Amino acid sequence: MSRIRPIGLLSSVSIALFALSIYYVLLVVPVEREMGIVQKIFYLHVPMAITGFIFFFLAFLFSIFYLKRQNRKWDIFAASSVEIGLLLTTLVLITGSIWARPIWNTWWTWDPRLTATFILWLIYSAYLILRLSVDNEGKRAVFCAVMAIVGFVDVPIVFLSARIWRSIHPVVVKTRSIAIEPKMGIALLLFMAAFISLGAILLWLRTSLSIFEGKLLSLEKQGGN
Amino acid sequence: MAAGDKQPVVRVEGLTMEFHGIKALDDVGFCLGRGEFLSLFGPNGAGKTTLLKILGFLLKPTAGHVWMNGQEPDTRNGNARKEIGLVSHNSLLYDDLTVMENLEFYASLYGIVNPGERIEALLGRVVLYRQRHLMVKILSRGMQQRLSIARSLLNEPSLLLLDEPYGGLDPSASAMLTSHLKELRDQARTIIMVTHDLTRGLEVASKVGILSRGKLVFLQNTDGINPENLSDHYHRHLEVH
Amino acid sequence: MGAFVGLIKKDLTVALRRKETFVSMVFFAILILFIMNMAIGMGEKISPDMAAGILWVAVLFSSISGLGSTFSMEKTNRCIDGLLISPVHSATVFLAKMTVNLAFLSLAEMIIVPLFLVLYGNHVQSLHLSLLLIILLLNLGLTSIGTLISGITAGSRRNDVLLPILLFPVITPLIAFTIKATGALFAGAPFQEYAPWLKLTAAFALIFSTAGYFLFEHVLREN
Amino acid sequence: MKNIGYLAAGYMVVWSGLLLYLWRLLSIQNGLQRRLAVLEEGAGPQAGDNEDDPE
Repeated sequence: MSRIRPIGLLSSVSIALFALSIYYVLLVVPVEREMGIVQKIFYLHVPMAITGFIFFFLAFLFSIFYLKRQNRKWDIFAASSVEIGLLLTTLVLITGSIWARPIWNTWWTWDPRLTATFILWLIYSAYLILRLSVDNEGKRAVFCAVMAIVGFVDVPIVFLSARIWRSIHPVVVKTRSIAIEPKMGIALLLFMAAFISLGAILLWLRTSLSIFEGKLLSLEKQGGN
Repeated sequence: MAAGDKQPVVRVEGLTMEFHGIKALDDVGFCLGRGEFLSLFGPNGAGKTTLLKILGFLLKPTAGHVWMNGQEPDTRNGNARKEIGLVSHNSLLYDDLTVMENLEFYASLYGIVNPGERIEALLGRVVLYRQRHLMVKILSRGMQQRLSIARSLLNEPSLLLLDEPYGGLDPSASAMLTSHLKELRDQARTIIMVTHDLTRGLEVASKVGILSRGKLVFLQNTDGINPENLSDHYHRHLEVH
Repeated sequence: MGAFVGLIKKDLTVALRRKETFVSMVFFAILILFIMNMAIGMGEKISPDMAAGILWVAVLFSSISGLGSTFSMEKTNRCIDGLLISPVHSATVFLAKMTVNLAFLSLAEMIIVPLFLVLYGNHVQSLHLSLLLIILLLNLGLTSIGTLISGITAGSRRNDVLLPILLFPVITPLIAFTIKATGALFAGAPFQEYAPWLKLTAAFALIFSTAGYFLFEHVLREN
Repeated sequence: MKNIGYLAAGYMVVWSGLLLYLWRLLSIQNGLQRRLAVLEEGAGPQAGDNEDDPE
């Protein structure tokens, strides 16, 4: 708990970024013509989706490190990354749904990107269920590492397969090159930075909690020694 | 030490195994020559199973070395395992296969071609030849344990690991196991047995050791050791730590 | 090579003597074919895509019981310790287990698929021998990842519930490709039209066989 | 200005989701600190006796 300084600094930066982003999106960025004001959910939605994805990728890397080194630290890092990635993905699904209701006139549709994101959500939820179902620490770490690797390897195939369903998802990149205003791009980048800093803070908090718990557990195991 | 002139079959030095910051093994070292029988005692969680796993090349130690017949094999190299046999309190046998089929299967794992003769000889030695076409599931626990011994000898291992082999055996089966173990010892095999049972462990051993919290706190030849003073040692060492 | 053959022979012998695995695989598929018929409303006309979906859902569910049992038999009497202590490479164990699972699934499908054609034949507009190719590719994909995950669930509590929980999300792309290809085949489309889906199915099988080949070692040691 | 309710709902969901997660982390931390306190308290009197005995 003595290393409060860097995390304190990062927290202030993150809060400032969020305040700035919200201000910018609500008051500076113009309202999109076709979709109206609801479109502003996008500035949260897209950066969260990207950040969530980054965390799944981190979990994949940490899991490989774990299998190579068998160091408990990497297992904790991987599990924390999955948890944060899953949190963001859940929010992505909900915000997407809230956006879709007025625009597409439905809460949910089996559009490729929605479907793929939903499958990702299922894969990483299953990962957390697996964590709950194995008691032995070493065993749990290895099994979960394997699942995190398998899950991430599956991601490109998931996105390919989701194309089977018809697409009504707006192609963001295309809009940007033609019609997106520079201010919209700035808003996206601001929120991107805000969410990445938040993710880093959450990862730091989550891992230090797990490390603390591990130390506590070994103290408890040693009993009155 | 006992067979000092020859190369030791197994030599262990500075073996340390850390799981998530807890030392399951702490600087364990010993040396066994041909024909030596080491009985290792210790409470649950003393690191006995970890030690056996390392000796079976299933785990790579955090630090330290294991030499087999003068060589230090790589954990990933399966060939080192050809020199190892294992008898545990679990039979490691398939219930739905016959005695012969079980042994034939294990022979195939060790790449033994035409194992027929060897299997028959082994079955004769553990007195199971007449039962060779019976399913393992209808054999008694004692018979299964004898079959386990035959299985562990298929590859003519230079080091035999015994993990609580008396577990679940009734007195008569235990007595039979003891006589089989003595026979193995007299055939100049090197054996390491891990057990809770001080009396039985001492009966067959030529060396005894006590593991406590990952440390090998006691290691001696059995000359002059009887069940009483071994029990004293055991309790004293456990209390000290 | 001797070990590979030995492993397969052993697994097949055990499975032949314990018939319940295979019987329950087939019976489960029959149940699903029946329940699906109720779900769509008896006698309703359905599209070829939907018919394909019903077939593969039945196969997917029946595969679970087979995948679970080939690994769990190593856990009784700790036979797995015997495998681990032997010089056999874990990748060999993986390939042997996968082969056995493949054999069982294919065997079960020899009953399930004809039965499906009997029950749902009037929704299938066209049938072609390339259905066999689709089945083979699906089986390869399903058993490659299924063998790896069955190793994980065998080492956990409540393994029979956990296997579908872990397997189904990962397997959805494979099922989607297969249903699409089979639906096209049932609708009478030419081979070129659904060949791209088959390529993806093959890629899936290849990727997860490779993953299993390298990752199985870790899974095996923790069991 | 129509649909502003959806926008508000979207922002609310995100913030409350993140806050919920932070709250969960805090409650985990509280639980751990309670366990630590129990451990430090109980360390004195109940000095460890060995529960494992040779058979």
